[in-house]
Amino acid sequence: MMQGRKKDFPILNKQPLVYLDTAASSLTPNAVINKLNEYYKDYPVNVHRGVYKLSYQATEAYHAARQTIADFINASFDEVIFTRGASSALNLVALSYGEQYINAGDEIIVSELEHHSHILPWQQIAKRKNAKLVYIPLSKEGRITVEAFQSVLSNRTKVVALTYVSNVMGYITPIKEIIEIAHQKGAVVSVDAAQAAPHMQLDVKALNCDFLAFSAHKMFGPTGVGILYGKSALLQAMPPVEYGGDMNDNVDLYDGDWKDAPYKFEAGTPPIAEAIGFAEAVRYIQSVGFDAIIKHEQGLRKQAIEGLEAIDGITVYNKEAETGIINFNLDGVHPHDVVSFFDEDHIALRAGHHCAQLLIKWLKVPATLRASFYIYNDASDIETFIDSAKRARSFFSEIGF
Amino acid sequence: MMQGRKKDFPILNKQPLVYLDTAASSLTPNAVINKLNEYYKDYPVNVHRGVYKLSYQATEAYHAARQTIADFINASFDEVIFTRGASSALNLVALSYGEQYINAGDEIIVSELEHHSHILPWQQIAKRKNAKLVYIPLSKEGRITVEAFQSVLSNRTKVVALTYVSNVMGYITPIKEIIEIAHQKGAVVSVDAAQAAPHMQLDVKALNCDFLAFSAHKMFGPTGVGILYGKSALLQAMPPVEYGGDMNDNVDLYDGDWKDAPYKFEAGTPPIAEAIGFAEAVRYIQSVGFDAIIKHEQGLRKQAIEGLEAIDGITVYNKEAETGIINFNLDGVHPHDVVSFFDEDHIALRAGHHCAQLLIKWLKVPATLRASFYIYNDASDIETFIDSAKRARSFFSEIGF
Amino acid sequence: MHQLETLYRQIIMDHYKNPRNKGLLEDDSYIKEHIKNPSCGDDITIQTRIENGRVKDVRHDGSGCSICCSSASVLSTLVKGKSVEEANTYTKNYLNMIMKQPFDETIDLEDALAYQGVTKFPARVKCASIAWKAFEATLKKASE
Amino acid sequence: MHQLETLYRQIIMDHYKNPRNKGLLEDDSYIKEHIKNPSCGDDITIQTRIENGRVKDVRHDGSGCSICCSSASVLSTLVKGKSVEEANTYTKNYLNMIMKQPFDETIDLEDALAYQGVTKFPARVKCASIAWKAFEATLKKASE
Ligand SMILES: Cc1ncc(COP(=O)(O)O)c(C=O)c1O
Ligand SMILES: Cc1ncc(COP(=O)(O)O)c(C=O)c1O
Repeated sequence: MMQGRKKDFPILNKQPLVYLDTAASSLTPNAVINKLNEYYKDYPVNVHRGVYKLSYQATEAYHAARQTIADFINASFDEVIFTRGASSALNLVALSYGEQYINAGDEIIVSELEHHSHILPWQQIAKRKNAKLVYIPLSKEGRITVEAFQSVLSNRTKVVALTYVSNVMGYITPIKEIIEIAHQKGAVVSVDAAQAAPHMQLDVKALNCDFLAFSAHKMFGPTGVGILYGKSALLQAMPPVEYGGDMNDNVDLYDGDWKDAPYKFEAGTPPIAEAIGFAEAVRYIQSVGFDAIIKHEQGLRKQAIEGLEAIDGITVYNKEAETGIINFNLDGVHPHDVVSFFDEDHIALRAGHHCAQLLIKWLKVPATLRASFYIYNDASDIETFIDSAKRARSFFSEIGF
Repeated sequence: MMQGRKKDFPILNKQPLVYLDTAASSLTPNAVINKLNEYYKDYPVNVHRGVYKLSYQATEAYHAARQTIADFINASFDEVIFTRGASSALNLVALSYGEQYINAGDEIIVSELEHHSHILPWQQIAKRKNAKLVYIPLSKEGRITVEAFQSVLSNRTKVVALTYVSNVMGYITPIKEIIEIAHQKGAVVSVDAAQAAPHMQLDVKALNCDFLAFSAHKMFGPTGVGILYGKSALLQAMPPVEYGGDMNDNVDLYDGDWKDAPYKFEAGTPPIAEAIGFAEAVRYIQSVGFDAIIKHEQGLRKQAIEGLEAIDGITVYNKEAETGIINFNLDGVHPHDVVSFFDEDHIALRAGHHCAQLLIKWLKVPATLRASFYIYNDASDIETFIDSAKRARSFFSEIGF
Repeated sequence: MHQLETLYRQIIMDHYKNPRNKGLLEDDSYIKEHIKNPSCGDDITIQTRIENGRVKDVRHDGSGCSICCSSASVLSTLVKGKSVEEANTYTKNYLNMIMKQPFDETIDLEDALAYQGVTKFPARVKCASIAWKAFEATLKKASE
Repeated sequence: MHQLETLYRQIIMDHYKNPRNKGLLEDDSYIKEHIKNPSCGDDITIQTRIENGRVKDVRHDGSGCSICCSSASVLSTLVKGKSVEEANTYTKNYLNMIMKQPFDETIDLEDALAYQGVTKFPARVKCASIAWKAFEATLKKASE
């Protein structure tokens, strides 16, 4: 059913490639590439500042992109800030909200499942403010549970910063329940949706999250852009982080004042082409539909897990995950060695700590292999992958690993 | 001679357009568009993190882009940080260097010629740190002079933040001399080169500047990327601003450590396509050559100034500027009214405060018109522009302005 | 004839050069709203005084292009004396007209009809709308 | 035969499984250099002891793939006992070889020759080079 999708991705029609590294970056479809070209060829000018037609056209396209993305997650226009990417968006929460509202003795709840981009900013705030970073104890499987969250929640909890989907384990955090409980204590919740947005329907109103971030490049979009969603009232009460062109109202010699959100958080020329391309990526996702995406990824995942389990000497760390991410190792072989074997078979997957060292330490391994799926993968990709895994296992055993 | 360049820009071959808003954003040539397409079609994957061939290819291209830009300004590889744009780069200096080294009572020298992106970040630091923002008195013409700079320089001066070329007046600041004098007092100098980099050869070693920033989109490059140059020793001693994926070394539960510059300032997935496209833009500039660019722009400027001077009821504010920027008004007509007239004649220029309200206030006008030139403009563009200015003048006079 | 003549109609120029009800008052019985146009720097403040469900007075001040300033003047003459409900209807009609949305052509927008020409200049629609949006906001505030 | 066999030669596997000179010493007469490979997380520390212009000892430790770890071991056996000048020459030759640059084929790189296969795997060249670069850095520090 999804096989037909391969034709939408130029690179898959150029060379033999089984691409299993979507969790790092997805491939880019023609629709998005064409949209970027449209901007650069038809109205390659700045936004906001010009009152001539071309600039109006660019400004309208940029505005429409924000609206498309707002609609995509059931947010309002004003609640969507364009950033350099998810990392930048998550940092913005810490640098603005955290800097303003965290005080000595406050507690910030995080987890060892967090990507570095959602843990390091809060570590730094905690250090600067003499606040306390509190880890949710993970379940034996490595999951965040509501119970474990409740065990660390306290009256001093001011911020809860958690990932929606782990980029290593592929687990889905029970974030809706956690948000509800956190709110009862008056804490705000920052959700890292970098691995969620590409693969499942997000509804910020239903989740009732305070902040939520994701990147375009993991969901068919261009590099260089992501968004931060923030509840309107919170954003209005937060100070800007960067200052400059387009985010200000009046500027005097010794002070200035700022536009309302989202603009006060977007200093300087924004990522115009990127935002417009991002919206096109969202439309591409919508044209496929999340039901189809989820069903497809579940199928591939099942096939892959069964295939890997049938091979001796392979450990899968997240057999029960709900999303299309498989985290595994060939026993006794460093993943960087293995990844070259796959590479020679034209299979792209990832080896390392996946920017989640805390989890790799929790797993007590030096690094892992990660295969992740998207709609351009099909059953034959998985066959190729499993076949290669088998031969890799024999190869490394034979040469003495 | 430059006429031949129009064919390189898709938009100029699609519709009648005299584009005189380069100082906001330049048009994009085919070479850069094709380079972006190459990334998205041939190796649209993440950098640094993968060890498979495609990722290696992307990583090499991203590295090479940094080297190209470093060479372009005579910097080393490690001294070039990719940012979201000039605004973000200039903010990085204030948020990292300023946050770390500015103390109460210190002085920060700026000017009313600064773009908001180079004045607001230092206003904020000054306010937070109880430091003093000191303005260089502009000359009658509106220029920064060495003498005026010396008159405000003191032993308390810690940072000097100045634009190299004013985005409204087009004046070139005597920055090399200023840097030399500033260094004698131990102050560091941050140079806003957003309007310089597209139009003149920069040599950070010869200038001996401490920081320097510019954006790709004003010099044929894509949106969403710019660079900060910083002297290696300064960058090494500065703290990161954003934290996250790819900028760290080891991460523990309560602390982490960082890679060396430039990486420690590049948290998360960088603007990969944009950096690669930026390097291609630099090569495009180099293929034209700055001698040719300067000669061409001077010629257009002279033609335009002479044309405007021949029309009664037009005031030009920067007749003696050295670069291809003309700042003017139709007497008694609000520039937003005028700009629509030009727009109907397919001439794109800018009306407003050009993100430089302090200068507009200094000029004591509500707003101005700005025409700016680049290599895709030619003598016939200027004729069209002057002819339209004449007819606009009559039109507005006749209807009663 | 230059395209722009369809925009700069005499009525508009008249209100631009001789603005009615211009200048703000220091009077707490007025409801105030300030709007800026981020794309071009237009900056308008509207003051509305409501008494017994009627728009008693409308004042305006600010800076901007002729389209922006004149439309504040036109607005003030049109809605003064109308009931709040009528004023709302007129405002919606005007905004729909300039944004090329369906609008009730039987309602007489008087001088404000002159702004129909702005539909051909999409980059200027905002200029023609911000005074009216600010006025709409004062009515909303009053009803809260 | 899988492509990868040209990379994982027996000599390499032997040094990987039985690393020579492994483990760091708490000894100030050693010069230390620590290098990480940002692309894959390899992490190597080299300790060099120089006496009278000769490389007296080389120690290494760290974590990483077989190519990275084995090359540290190979390096240590090759340069131990050589003069600093020779050690520098060998290192340059090795690095040039794996980076497909011209190199002096008359110099016998011994076990290190096995890494020539890495040229076919550009993504792994860094793995094979970081121990050597760290070693080069220790020599440089020593000469400062
Ligand atoms: C869970 C998670 N959070 C955050 C990020 C950071 O995203 P980016 O690198 O696009 O800033 C990633 C991707 O690397 C991720 O997987
Ligand atoms: C002099 C100057 N500095 C800084 C900037 C900010 O650049 P950007 O908007 O690309 O961040 C600009 C352009 O708007 C500029 O002209």
